[in-house]
Amino acid sequence: MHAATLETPVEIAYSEEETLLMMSASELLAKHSDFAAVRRNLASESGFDAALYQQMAELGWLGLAVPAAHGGAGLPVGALASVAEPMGRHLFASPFLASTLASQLLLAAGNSAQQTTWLPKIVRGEAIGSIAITEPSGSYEIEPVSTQAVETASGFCLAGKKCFVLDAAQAAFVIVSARLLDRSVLLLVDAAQLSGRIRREVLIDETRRSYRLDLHDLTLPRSALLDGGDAPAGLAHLHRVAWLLLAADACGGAEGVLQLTLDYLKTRKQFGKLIGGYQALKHPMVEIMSAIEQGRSLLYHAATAFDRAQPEAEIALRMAKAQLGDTYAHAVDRSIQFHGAIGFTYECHAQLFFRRAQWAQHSFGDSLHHRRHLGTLLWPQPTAAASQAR
Amino acid sequence: MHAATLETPVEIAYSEEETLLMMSASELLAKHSDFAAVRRNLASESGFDAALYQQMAELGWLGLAVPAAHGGAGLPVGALASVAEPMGRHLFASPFLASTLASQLLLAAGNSAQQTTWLPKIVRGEAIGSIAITEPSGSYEIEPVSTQAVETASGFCLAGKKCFVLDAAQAAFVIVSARLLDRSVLLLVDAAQLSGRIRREVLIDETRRSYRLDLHDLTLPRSALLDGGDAPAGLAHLHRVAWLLLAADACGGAEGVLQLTLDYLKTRKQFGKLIGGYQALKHPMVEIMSAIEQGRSLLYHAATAFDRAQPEAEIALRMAKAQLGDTYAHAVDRSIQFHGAIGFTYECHAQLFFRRAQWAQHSFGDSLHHRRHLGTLLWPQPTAAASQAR
Amino acid sequence: MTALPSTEELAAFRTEVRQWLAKNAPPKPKWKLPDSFMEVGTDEEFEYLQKWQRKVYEAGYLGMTWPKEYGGGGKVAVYQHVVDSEMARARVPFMVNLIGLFWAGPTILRLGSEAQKQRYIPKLLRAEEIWCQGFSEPENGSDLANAQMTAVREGDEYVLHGTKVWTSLGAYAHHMILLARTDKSGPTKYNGLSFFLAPMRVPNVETTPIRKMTGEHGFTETRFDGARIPASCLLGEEGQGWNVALTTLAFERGAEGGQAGGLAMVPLRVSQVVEMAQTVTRDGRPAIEDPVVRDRLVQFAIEERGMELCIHRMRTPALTQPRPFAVPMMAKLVMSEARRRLCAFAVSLQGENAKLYCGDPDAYLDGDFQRAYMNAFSATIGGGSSQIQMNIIGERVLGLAKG
Amino acid sequence: MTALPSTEELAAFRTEVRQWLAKNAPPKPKWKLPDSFMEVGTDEEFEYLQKWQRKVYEAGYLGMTWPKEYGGGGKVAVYQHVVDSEMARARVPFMVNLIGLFWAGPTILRLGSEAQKQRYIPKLLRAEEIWCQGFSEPENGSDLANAQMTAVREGDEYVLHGTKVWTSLGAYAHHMILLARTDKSGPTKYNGLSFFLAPMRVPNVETTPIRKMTGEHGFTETRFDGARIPASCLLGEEGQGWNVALTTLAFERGAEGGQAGGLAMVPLRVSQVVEMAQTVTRDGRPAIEDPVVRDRLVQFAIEERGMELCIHRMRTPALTQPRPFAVPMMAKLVMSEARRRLCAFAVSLQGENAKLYCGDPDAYLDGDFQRAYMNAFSATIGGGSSQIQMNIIGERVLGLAKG
Repeated sequence: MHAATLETPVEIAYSEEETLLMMSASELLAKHSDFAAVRRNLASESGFDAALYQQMAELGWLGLAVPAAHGGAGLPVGALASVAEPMGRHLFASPFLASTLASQLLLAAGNSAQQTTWLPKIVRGEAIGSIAITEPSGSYEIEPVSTQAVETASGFCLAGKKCFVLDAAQAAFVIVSARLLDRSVLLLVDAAQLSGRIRREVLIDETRRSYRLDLHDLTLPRSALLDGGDAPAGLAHLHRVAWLLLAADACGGAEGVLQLTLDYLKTRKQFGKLIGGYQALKHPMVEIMSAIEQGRSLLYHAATAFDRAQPEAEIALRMAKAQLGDTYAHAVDRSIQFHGAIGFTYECHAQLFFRRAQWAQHSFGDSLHHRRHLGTLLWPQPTAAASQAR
Repeated sequence: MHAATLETPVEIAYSEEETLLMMSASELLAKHSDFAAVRRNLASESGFDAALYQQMAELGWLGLAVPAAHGGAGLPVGALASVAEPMGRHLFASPFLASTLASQLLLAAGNSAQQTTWLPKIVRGEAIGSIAITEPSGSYEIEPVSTQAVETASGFCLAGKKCFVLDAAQAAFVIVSARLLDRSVLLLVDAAQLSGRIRREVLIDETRRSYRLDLHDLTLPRSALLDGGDAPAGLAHLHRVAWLLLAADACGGAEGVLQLTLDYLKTRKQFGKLIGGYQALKHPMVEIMSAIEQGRSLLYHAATAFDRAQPEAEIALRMAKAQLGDTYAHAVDRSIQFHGAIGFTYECHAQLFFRRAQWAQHSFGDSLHHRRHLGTLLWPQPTAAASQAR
Repeated sequence: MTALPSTEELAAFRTEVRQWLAKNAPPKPKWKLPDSFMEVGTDEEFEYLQKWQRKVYEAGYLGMTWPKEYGGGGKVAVYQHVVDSEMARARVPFMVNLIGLFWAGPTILRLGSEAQKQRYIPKLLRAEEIWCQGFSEPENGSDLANAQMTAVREGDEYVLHGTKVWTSLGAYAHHMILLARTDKSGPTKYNGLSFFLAPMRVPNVETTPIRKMTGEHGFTETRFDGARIPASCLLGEEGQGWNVALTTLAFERGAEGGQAGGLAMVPLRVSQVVEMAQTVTRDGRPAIEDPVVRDRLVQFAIEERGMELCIHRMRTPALTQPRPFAVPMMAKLVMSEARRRLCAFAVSLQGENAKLYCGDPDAYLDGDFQRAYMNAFSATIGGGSSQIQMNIIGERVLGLAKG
Repeated sequence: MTALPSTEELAAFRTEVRQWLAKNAPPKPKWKLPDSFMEVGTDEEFEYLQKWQRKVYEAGYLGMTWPKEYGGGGKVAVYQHVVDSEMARARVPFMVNLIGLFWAGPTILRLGSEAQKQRYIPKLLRAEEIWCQGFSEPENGSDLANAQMTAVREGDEYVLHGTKVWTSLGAYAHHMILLARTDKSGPTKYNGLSFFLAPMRVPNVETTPIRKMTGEHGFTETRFDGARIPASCLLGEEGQGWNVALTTLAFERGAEGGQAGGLAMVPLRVSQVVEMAQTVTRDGRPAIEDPVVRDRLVQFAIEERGMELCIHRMRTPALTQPRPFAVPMMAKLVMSEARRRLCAFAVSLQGENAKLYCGDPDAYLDGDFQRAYMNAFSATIGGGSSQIQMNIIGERVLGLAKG
């Protein structure tokens, strides 16, 4: 049965709506997120262009997978890949990732009041949401949650630290995971309460903004609790969405750095020849291209299978994340090398992809982490057959 | 302390005697074990040239690490690498490996009568000895031994099967490992008793001859027991000797196939150019050469460190075996590929190395096996520090 | 061409094929089945496979996209895809006349005369006439345009002199597609070549078997020592052989569709290696329990599925940009290299028993993986080595300069 | 040259060095120490390192093999090896004037005039005068012989025009070794080049800092816009510059001995990564407990020890056959590539925290590995990229044809 999981028929099914979305996102970002724009944002405190973010809201990107009842387009979650891939391709960073993760978590676990309050605002770009689930250990696992919540007369009191909270300084609210007695809970923290508790992190990826949150003695009202769904299930959903978005970012980014490198190899000459003619550069580029093609296929399949039953969807998503994380990391490494000394400069755009690839690989599980889980999903250990054999 | 093991100073110390031995072995084998000679032996039942084996005995190769008291040269075990490497280089197979392992096991665990009876005969090339320790599971580990020995009135009665018993059909005796109650024992079986119990195996390496032994109901006299030393310690010594000899064989073989491939790359033209000029072939050859250079250094260090305290010697030996097993396997794989269609023929000598590399890698532990043990030797798991941290 | 089938029609068709295969798959032979058409070395192997191809063809499952007037099915390609994937799934034997079905046939259909199509295509589909390929020569493995074989026109015949090598099925073939030089005065090696559909069973054609590294026979060297063939065997015009060959190579490299379908080789699936890893032990425990083995198996599985999904993705053109030809061009390279690595890994899982070879009663699956590792090189070397493939892809797909 | 020391003498010397280092190693600075001389970007870094080199020199531990008359120690090489290995062991900072000590100095000693040796060598050893290298130009990264900078003789001076790039220590150097074209009429690009020991602090020399991918500064672009330098700066004869440069490159590539010694960079040891793997957790348990991590760490350790042992093996000529130059020629390639891979792996062990960078208070070791990964490219690209190294080794050591 388990080996059969590997033999489950796989497919890619993209609606015309999704392919059109992908094309229009590609066009828009190619125009508004060229290298000059990306570099301008590196230097800014918020790291993003608010006007462009508003435009995205108007195009409906912030509500793609939010039900129409909350102002969204009601597409399946898989459709998010159609905009996330071009964002990676053009090194585009904005609170899209934070807000999308927050809205998906609200949908999975928030109650109706919380959803009604925040989802329309997120969709319209009026409020940015974020999530705070990673802790100082840097673990990729959902469990255990170290942050403690204690019930008080009026609500909850927290103790713990959270890291890599995207765009926290710009967010209107942050959803925090915590342990309450023996169960995981999710709590919505209003931005006003975070004052003095956040510190911007120094990140290798300069296109991103993330913050460390000190939750010590933070008191929250009872209404902060997300009680519209099961918190662990919500966290699992959140992880799956993040895998999809980061795999898509890595896919676009790997393609972007492939193109950047090819452009260089087609113009730079050494010893009187275009360097792209040398097999030592040409062949690795072919291997990278092949890996990207495979990764893209895995990504589109993961998007297609997102809403399928487990473990099918999880296998598809983890495979895409693992393959694309590795492919992006390898592609940027070779891009630096093949650019030669130019590649070693801050001025060369290869470093932008290099740093961003580190983010994609090390957020929500690197390839080694996902391969381990895939092994468990595909071939539970020890196998029944094996145990019998002994 | 454990990480410090990695920082233990390392060295290579070869006596002039050893380097001279290496050179004279290289010369002799280059002359008598050319490809024509190797191919002649493939077809023969015994697989080796008895006259040449006698010559080796006269040169003292069969007693290099046997004490003078038994007719040997009394060199340290490490000196065996000096002849085993050229044997690998020239695809030379003979009962040298079987007899050397048998004599080392006799020295480690045999009693004085057994040593006095057999060692001088082995050294003079009058008798071939072999060992039977591998079992049908194909495990690389010493423990557990599945073959059972039961004590009887007159001695022992065996039950079990042994595989990959080198040159058993030519051997005068075979030393068998078995479990007697709760301990491992070693028993010397006279060739006469093996009649009807051995089957030649079909091996991927056609230069070797090995046999499967059926020990069911085999009765042995009490004098068969090797009781001159601790059997588990003897088996551990035997493994260490085998690692050294097989690492040396792999080192020589990798060098041999490197040279074979280089010769082809320097003469074969395609598209009007010598194919060795193409980076797609040149660069992998450089990487293989680098790996061989590193492997040789590890081998000579392992030979130097053979008699050192544990875990130093074991680390050195396992590192050499792992690195050279992988290097040889990779070198032959690329040799076939770079020879093109010619490489795919039986006529091309690359296949001889290819098959022999499979033997070297999969005898007495492949690289994955040795890396696992090295990890345990270097960083016992879980580490003390880590356990405290939790 | 008929219209595209509905999802329901396709599903029904898939069920029908699956049932047919369940009923008609040939019994496992007593001897060891070759890994691919390139490994066919004995008469009994050949006859068994020939019979199987004919059965598939007669059931209407081969050449489904080819024109009806030449024995094809006249259907849209998706039907053949369903058949091929079901055959892979059922692990039935490959098609023996592969060179005919995949390369010679499509070339004839594209560039041949009406007479040639009628003469060759129906018999090719039925495996009544077997095809082989004569592109490589002893001195020109990869550099096909450098062919030295000569063809001299004498009346209604051409007289051939020269040697072709690495001819799979050379001992069984009725026809060989080959390149020969009809004019040596051209300015470059590409001029003066002509493409022939040469009969093999005429005087002065001699085939010599070549022993493969596995120890088995599979391909031959073919000497043409003044062999006379009808002028009607010329495909395209005299001197235009290189262009014809490029068409054949495009089919061979998967850059063009139009193949008759069927399996080229028994595919090696990661799940087979997983099965082995669950069966064999390494150091006393099932190999699958070793975390490093698991990590590598997962990586193989990801790459296998990635490539499989690439084929699916090709069906939605919008998802193939900006490199619509990348996947067809890279398929042979990626799959043949993956197979080689997977075979080597599968061997390594067997511990000491990895040293056993086909014929040993205790070898795992009779040494299938050991032999498959060696045979895997036929695909990484033959049909344009992996190194040549990377040049081609780098230049044609990525637009990099020639070396 | 003095006689070879006995084992006891050497052991005593090693103890002496170890004690000296324990006492004199400079205190860890408040700021982040650069990974190598190529990364020196601020005045305080420079001055700290300059002071350290002077201290080592004055203790007699630098240039130990160089002639006494120019400030060297006149000793046999083994003493310097002991010092260097002890410095690596003690993890003290590298020598800042590395280009002087390793490349310019040996070239001057080999090919320079008596006056040049006296003028440059002593100050170089004392780090009183810093050296940089001007081989690369904007359009010629790897193809050094294609230098376009011109040097025109006018009386007792040469007038320089052109730009050199990727100049490490460009902002601090007093002298630059450079190639310039004194004659454009030669039949090949190798003719007409001359090699200069050019002063940097003269009019019309302008250095512009280049920002590295790490975000720090480290090297410069240097424009010579009619700079006039004394004719005595010419090393060797006019027009023979390529031959001189080949000598320098042989030193740079380690194919020749004669360097003054000292550390080129703070070496990254596998045991440091092991230490990290024992400290950081992955998914809740120490990274070292993951079997796949262990497998990879062991492989890194094997390769590290293999390379280290190669250096040992070189001391017994009989053990270096049939390729006595393989190890010195391959050392830079192997070690720089191993460092790059090891750094990338070390970063990956940190889980989510791999995203933190230098300056974040929670980054593991202040992001040392993150920055080291980026800086690792300076060695795989600079001084002849790994790809160029492989060409050189393939051609000169293995005897393969030029591409």
